[in-house]
Amino acid sequence: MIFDDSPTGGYRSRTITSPGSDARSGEVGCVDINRETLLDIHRRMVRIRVFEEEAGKLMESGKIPGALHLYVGEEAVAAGVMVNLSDQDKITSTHRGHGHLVAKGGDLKKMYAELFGRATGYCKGKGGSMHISDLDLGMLGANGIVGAGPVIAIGAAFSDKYRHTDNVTCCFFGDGASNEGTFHEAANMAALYKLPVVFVCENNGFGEFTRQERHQAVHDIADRAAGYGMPGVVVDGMDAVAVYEAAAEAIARARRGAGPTLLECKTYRYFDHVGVRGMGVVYREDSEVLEWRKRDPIALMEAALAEQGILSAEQATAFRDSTLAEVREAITFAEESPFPSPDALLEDIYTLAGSET
Amino acid sequence: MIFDDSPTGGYRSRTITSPGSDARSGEVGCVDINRETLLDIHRRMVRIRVFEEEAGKLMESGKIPGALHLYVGEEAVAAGVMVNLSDQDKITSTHRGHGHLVAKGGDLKKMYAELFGRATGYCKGKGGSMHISDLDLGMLGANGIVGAGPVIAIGAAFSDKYRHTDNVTCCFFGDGASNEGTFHEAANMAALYKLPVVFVCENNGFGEFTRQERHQAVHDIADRAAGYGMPGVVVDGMDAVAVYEAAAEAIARARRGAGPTLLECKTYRYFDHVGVRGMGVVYREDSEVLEWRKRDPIALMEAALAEQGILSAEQATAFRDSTLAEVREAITFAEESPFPSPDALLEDIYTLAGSET
Amino acid sequence: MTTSEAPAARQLSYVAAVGEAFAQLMREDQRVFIAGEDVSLYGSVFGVTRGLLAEFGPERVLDTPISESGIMGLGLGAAATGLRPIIDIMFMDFLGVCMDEVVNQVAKMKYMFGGKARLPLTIHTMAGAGANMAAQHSQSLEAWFCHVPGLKVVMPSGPYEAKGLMVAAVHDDNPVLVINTKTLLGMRAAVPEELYEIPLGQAHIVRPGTNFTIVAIGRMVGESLKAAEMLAADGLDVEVIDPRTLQPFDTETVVGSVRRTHRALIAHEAVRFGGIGAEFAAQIQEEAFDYLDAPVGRVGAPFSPVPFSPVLEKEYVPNAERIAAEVRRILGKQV
Amino acid sequence: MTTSEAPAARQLSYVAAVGEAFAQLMREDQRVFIAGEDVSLYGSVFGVTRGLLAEFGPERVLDTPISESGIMGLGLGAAATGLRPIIDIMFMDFLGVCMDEVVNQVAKMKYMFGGKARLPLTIHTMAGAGANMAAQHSQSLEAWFCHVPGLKVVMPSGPYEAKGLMVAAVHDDNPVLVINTKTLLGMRAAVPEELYEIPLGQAHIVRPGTNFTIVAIGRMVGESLKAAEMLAADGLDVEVIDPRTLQPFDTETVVGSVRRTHRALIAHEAVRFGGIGAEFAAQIQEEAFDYLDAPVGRVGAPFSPVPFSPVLEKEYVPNAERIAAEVRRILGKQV
Ligand SMILES: Cc1ncc(C[n+]2csc(CCOP(=O)(O)OP(=O)(O)O)c2C)c(N)n1
Ligand SMILES: Cc1ncc(C[n+]2csc(CCOP(=O)(O)OP(=O)(O)O)c2C)c(N)n1
Ligand SMILES: [Mg+2]
Ligand SMILES: [Mg+2]
Repeated sequence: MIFDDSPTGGYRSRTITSPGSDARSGEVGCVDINRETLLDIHRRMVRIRVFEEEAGKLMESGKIPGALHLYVGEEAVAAGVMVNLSDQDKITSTHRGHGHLVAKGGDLKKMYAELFGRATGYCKGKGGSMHISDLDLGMLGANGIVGAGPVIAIGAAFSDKYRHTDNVTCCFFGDGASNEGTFHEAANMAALYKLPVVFVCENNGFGEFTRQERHQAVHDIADRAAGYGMPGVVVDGMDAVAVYEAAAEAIARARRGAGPTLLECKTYRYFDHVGVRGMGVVYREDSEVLEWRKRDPIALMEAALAEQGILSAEQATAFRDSTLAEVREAITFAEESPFPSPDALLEDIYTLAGSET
Repeated sequence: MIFDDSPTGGYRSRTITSPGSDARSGEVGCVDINRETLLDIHRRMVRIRVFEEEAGKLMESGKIPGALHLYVGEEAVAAGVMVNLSDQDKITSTHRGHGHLVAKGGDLKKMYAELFGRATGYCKGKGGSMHISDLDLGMLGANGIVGAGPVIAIGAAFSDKYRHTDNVTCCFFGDGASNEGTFHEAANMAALYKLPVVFVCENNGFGEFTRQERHQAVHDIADRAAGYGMPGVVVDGMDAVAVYEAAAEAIARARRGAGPTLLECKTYRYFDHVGVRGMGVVYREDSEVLEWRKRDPIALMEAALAEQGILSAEQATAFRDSTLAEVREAITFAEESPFPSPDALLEDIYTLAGSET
Repeated sequence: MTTSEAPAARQLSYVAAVGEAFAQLMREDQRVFIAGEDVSLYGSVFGVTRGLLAEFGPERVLDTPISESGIMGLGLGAAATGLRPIIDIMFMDFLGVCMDEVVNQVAKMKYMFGGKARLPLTIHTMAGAGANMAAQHSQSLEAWFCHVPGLKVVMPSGPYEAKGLMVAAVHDDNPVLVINTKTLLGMRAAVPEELYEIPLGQAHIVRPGTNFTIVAIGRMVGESLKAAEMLAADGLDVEVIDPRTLQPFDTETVVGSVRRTHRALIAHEAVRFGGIGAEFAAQIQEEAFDYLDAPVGRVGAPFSPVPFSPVLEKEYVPNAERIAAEVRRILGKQV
Repeated sequence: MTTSEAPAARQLSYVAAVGEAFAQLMREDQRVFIAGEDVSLYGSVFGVTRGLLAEFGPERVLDTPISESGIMGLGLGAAATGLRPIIDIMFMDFLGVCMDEVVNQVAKMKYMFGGKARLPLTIHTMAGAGANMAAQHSQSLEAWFCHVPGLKVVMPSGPYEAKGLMVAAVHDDNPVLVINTKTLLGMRAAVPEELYEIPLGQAHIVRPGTNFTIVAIGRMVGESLKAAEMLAADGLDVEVIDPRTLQPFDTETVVGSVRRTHRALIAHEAVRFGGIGAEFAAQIQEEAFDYLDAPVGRVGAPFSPVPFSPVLEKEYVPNAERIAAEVRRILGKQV
């Protein structure tokens, strides 16, 4: 039962150490957080939330073609992890990838243009929501294949290790994806080669419409870490600061060449698997959704920031409004952008000798 | 380092219980072993040893086409597990499958005929060593694809659960195979559905020519069990009685509907990955081979049987001789058997409507 | 087979026809079960298994983890030990994730075992572009599987075929890959209420004609019928053949037709290069060379991944206009 | 390309030619590394990477776990971030285990990203029957990959091609699948010592002729040359073309030849039904219909998994005799 030790009580970041791993325990007091970092995390969460809510409306109204998998409710994970990364650090994403790219610093105009299938989009309209990417930011693409990310992530990490940089790769994947063989192969290889990878499991309790307890017999996916020889950490995925602290430790570990970590973030998807509808669905009770919404990651963060006098309610509202304006601007840019010309169909399949891309 | 806690000291069967598993601890005093069972285990081991040594010679002398992966040194695993099974119980095997079929009661004549590619072989000469099988004995085939077995095993186990029998399926796979995604998917599904499966990992320390420590960062593959919610057990794979006891417990658990177990047997391959050459190879020291041979599973068993007055040295030698005679007879049968007729090439691809097979 | 098999009066959607086949097959035989991602509680993302859980329970309508290799292996192990599994792989694109199980295990087990295994395994999946789902959710990969001895492959073109071919597939004692088309799911047609089989390996002449033969599969059958109408305006009498089963392929019916019409074209949604149309065209020119007045044409997708943008996808997916244009080109070209 | 490219004097085995290409490519470019099962300490089960560990060390010659999806993903991630990986998949049959990575990830990433990614990834594998290795270690599956936009596919026919095509593949900024043939590894031929490229996409006329065109790939090139000799005895002057690259296919050279000879046959080891020969044949009759005096023939393996027994495998694998017989059949048949 999902409420057994549901995040409503809040998790204490817990480390499952594994034989031979040098992971320190979950106490992360060592990591100090300045107000700028806290505000940065908050800003990234709000940008994701507003981006997704507007995108959802556009999809439901038929303006955006295809299907959107929205990240609303899970913002603390992307924001808490990404604030630790530079543009040289890489991430692999999933079918639910908007939040990852927004948090990595993605250009909202290019993102919306891509969702609308326009020539000005990140992928010139060829990829859409499920393949949105920005290699310049180290974002190796949303992916339509569940479980595709982990094996690509170890390649990116291998690449940085090969070139002796201290860059890391963060691999985002879901609880459902944790049952794909690719996760197993990537986890084993990352631990074997001590690659600078952090496997960030976004455990939102469901793989599509199947509850976690109906797709795996374990409650904590982090328990799988020991079987590869890496530390596993469970953290409250609705608490952005907790995610930030746990991610900071795992990323530091990867940077110093100590190898990968499996970081499981317990979170929740407010909306339906696809689109915005979240209540009145066959596979979960509305009460469960309301329960989780009580610990909304943005509300929690804003309460804490207000309490600490870092951000007032007015300032928070003001930032949300300015973000909404920015998003609306991006939407306008996208809607006014041209569609690709039909002959673009046969371009970009192969790199031509001597070409820039 | 393989010798850190090498079986030369001998393992005590150790259970790694996992959250929620109802596995009892490794003490297996509960299982009582009568002399007939001990003799049965011994007989199966000797039959495998003699079968494989003769097969190896025939391959090296070019009489048997293709490549043979020989089981010599690992007999305690197949014998210790298989003595617990009936013909209704199923097994999935590997590229190193002769030992499994011999221990399951395979017909030596049909086996040799198959190795020779004759029409009288188990597969009419179409499969050869890597696909040898006997569905009537529940032996679902040797397999040329590493990691193919686990996912087939859960299907066989599902089938028995679906029909409410108390049959079990034992899935044999190697340390190298434990890194294939298929093992992960099968283990998760078996634990989720509480399927009557025992995953028997034959950890012989190498995947082809790569030492375990160079293909995975964990020492005990049984440590992976907890990540699926099943018990993991490590046992001395050179001690047939220890294997028998641990397997008996895991199989009993599966039969009573309590779900799968991961049983890791630490063993060793005397010969090369393919063929009979075992010493003077690039990937291991001869001294290591000699170390392991000191605890030869058959020698250990015969010493114990002699000590307990169950089987004298003379009786042991007599049985070995009679087995050799039986094997020679099988070889003669195979060599005198006809090759398939060329038109058999296009038979047996599809089941024809109304046909028996 | 000819148009003589008059379909019954009741109209049913493609998706309902597949669902009805599943339900009737499960009522008929206890050994039949279905397993796949979200096929149980949710009734599958395409709705093809809706209602099955309520009638047959979770043992026979099995939700699985997202583990395609595991799912396919479960189907194989169950089939090899006496059950008759229907394994649902949500999108055809995902068959790449369990390709080894399908090609090296399912397809070869019987042969490798000298004929001993009996594998009544049905693999159901959904192909096709045109739904703005981009490169990894839109492919038509039937050519891969037709190249693999041990598999049978069917591709229904409408509700009537969807039910009849599914029944034949599940009744067959061999592994059969049933490729449905996501953009056809809403299509309605007359579908008999009772359980009926469309025999595997028999092509169907959907529209008899005398001047030209179009061999079309899946959604291209409907597009080819539209093209035939357009061409009828030019006074051309086009025959349209739906092979229904791609492996084994009914060469006889197709070649017989071309020997009458002297011209042929193959139409499929898949990428043209290396598509199944190449095999059909090669066979036609081998068997009917002396009857051909023009080269055998092929209409398929251009050599590119499936693009997301509606503008590009429209350019990508073959349709009636393109088929008609190719027929005209072939006729113009002919000597 | 013509026979004018006179090969150098030094004789080298196929396996040594591949190894020399690897070594010279790794000396030339620090970004090139090789990863696969037992490629390092053991030098690969086929010996193609022998000696590389000693010269380049374990960072650049990487032994991997038995995790093909992981290995292929590692190659993709490394290629997308600036390295030039050579990924060794021991047997072509095992590509089924990492099919999603090859087809849905490697082949499509650049396109899905709007052209941004540059993926200099070389996939090396070993195909072919004739070594008594049965159904799961003997397949020739090139047709699958030629059907996938985003991939290039080469299939060397001898030591000279093996080195030159490997160099071109690793120098190429796109994913290239290099399919070597296990039964050719002992073959010796003249191979230049220096690093040289055989341009991708250019067919090679191995034996010029006037009466008949045989398009053969991989091991069938040698068999076709033997067949040509046999047929020369009948006074037939056969041209043998080795496409070398299957994707992109050099239609121009092949069609040009058929327009001169008026008759053609395709020979490959893979199963005939749905093999790449179907695409070649379809293109030839499309482009040279008016020049053809006979249907385009195809020689390939029969529709069965690869059997183990030498007797059956001999019956399975195409050879010079079968190619010559098919040529005679086509000539007999012609009007
Ligand atoms: C290989 C593969 N199998 C199935 C799917 C269909 N699918 C898309 S998303 C999804 C659920 C993924 O669950 P999870 O990994 O928990 O991510 P979440 O959607 O919860 O964020 C499924 C089954 C797919 N895209 N790819
Ligand atoms: C999918 C796949 N990858 C690689 C191989 C080549 N191969 C055959 S046996 C083997 C080693 C298997 O090691 P392990 O699982 O430990 O079994 P062991 O040989 O030690 O009994 C390998 C890599 C294969 N047959 N299939
Ligand atoms: Mg989830
Ligand atoms: Mg091993």
